Amino acid sequence: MLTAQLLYGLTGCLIVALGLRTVLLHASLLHRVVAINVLGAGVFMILVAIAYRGPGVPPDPIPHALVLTGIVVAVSATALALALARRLTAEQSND
Amino acid sequence: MTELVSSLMIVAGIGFYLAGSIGLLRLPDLYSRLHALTKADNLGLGLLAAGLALHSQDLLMALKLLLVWLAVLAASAASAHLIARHAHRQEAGS
Amino acid sequence: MSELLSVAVGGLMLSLFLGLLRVLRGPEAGDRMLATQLIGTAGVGLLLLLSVLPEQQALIDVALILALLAAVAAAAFTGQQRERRDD
Amino acid sequence: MNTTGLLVFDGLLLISIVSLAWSALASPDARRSVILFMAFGLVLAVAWGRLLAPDVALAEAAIGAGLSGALLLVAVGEQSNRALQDNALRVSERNALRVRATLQWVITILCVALAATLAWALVHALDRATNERLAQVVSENLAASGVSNPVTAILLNFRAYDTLLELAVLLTAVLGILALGTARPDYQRTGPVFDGLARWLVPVLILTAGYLLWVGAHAPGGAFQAGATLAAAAVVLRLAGERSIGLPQAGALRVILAAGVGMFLVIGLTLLLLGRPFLGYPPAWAGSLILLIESAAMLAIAATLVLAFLGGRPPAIAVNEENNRC
Repeated sequence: MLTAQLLYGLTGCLIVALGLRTVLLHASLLHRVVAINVLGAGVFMILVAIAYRGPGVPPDPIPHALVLTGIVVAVSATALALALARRLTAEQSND
Repeated sequence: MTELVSSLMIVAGIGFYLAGSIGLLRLPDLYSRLHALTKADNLGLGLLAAGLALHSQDLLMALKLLLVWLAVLAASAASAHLIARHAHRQEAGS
Repeated sequence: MSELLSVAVGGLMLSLFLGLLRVLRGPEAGDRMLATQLIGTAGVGLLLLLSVLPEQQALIDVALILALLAAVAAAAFTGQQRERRDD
Repeated sequence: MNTTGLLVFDGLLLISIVSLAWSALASPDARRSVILFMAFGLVLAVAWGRLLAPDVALAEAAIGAGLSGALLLVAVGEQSNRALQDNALRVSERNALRVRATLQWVITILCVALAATLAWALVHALDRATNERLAQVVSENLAASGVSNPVTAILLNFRAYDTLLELAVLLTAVLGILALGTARPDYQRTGPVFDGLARWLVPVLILTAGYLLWVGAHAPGGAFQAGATLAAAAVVLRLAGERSIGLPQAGALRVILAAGVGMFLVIGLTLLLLGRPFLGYPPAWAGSLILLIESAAMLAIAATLVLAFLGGRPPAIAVNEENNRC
């Protein structure tokens, strides 16, 4: 086990928990969308930490491919969530 | 000799970066912070890129480093102006 | 050379950290955006320094994208939408 | 760099990351929270570079720090304009959703427990002798994949199914966006400095997108990063107040949105007809087929992200829909 793996991995766990707490507790939709993105970044950090093999050693490419997929799915989910939030605000102010 | 020049450039570059950051932190308002930041940082990055280009001794790398510096130079000049004007309008508006 | 690079990485990290304090402190959105630009430039510098390490030349590309997209974000910060006429 | 120096570097980087995440989540003001999130993305890109993950760093720089930030900033701007008009609505919403203090504590404790469980699982996973079998299989078969960048080989060849379905997820998201409403209003022209910025930034972004698409075969890069960079070019044009931002008209736009999934399916089914497994490229053709799929995927991803930035149907499509509804 490498120190760097552990440091970045544990920070990832912390960020996941912080993000999840805000997703569950915050009232504003925009804050929640930001929080889901932060949560995702924590997951990515855990995966990239697992892939790391030390300085000068090529890392494991499989978690990197997973994270890459994750980043793209996260941005499309964010876009859809923002479109939903926008429609919601429009419906509410029409009432 | 090249090594020495390259090292001096990198150290000087970092010096400018730090000067810019201290300015950003210490100066009293947005406009003066802007003035500290953009000039110092771009010069810092330029010196750093030039030092690294000398260090790498590779023409392609040197060209890429030049491209990165030019991109940062043009982008940060424009975006600093836009941010300042935005802030100015907000003040005038409120 | 390697000690020099370590010192340079340390110096840039310090610069980034000072920028971070301004991002956290604000007070206006413009101040935070400006400090974000500083973090971007320091990040570009750090990536360039890291790209000297063996097998890491691709980090120059990352630095380029970081620089270009930071400008896009600044533009999005300041863009003004036209007033809607129909409402 | 020596070990202690590296440790100090890691420590500072992680402190920056956690404090940015914390303040982005804790800030009461949405715009501030988005700006802090963008700074968070910038520092993350450096961290990915540090962890020798340049592919991820590229995607983070293009998407995490750039496009997501732009999407969120525009949404915040729109919301705060509205909020000025109907502040009362927001207040009532806030009261309705205000959670009781006890519940807050319960959720906080559960989140701490989750973090502890994750940390425990991580430490155990790292502690066991690293199982390198999968990574070995990748490097053994890399020569037959048609590309020499292992991440591209996984995404477009070894696990091409996953990427096909990922593009389907993107397509679903953009269909949702198209169904939900019309595009936001145009932007005002903002003067010579912005125009000057757009004049060089747009072509450079388009060129960079082409470069990333090409370089993805043997170095970090590929369709996702290229698509995001291409979308950024259109976003800059839109912010500069241009009315036409390079999006094709309704019919062609739909074709492009489906191009990623479509190209994947066409190639996969053709291979099936030729008696090969679905998406099992013949090694001699693999490189060209991957480039073909990636080009289509880049256009689809770029169009999806641009529509996401517009926030709904662009005017031409919107008019069609209105006619249908009447």
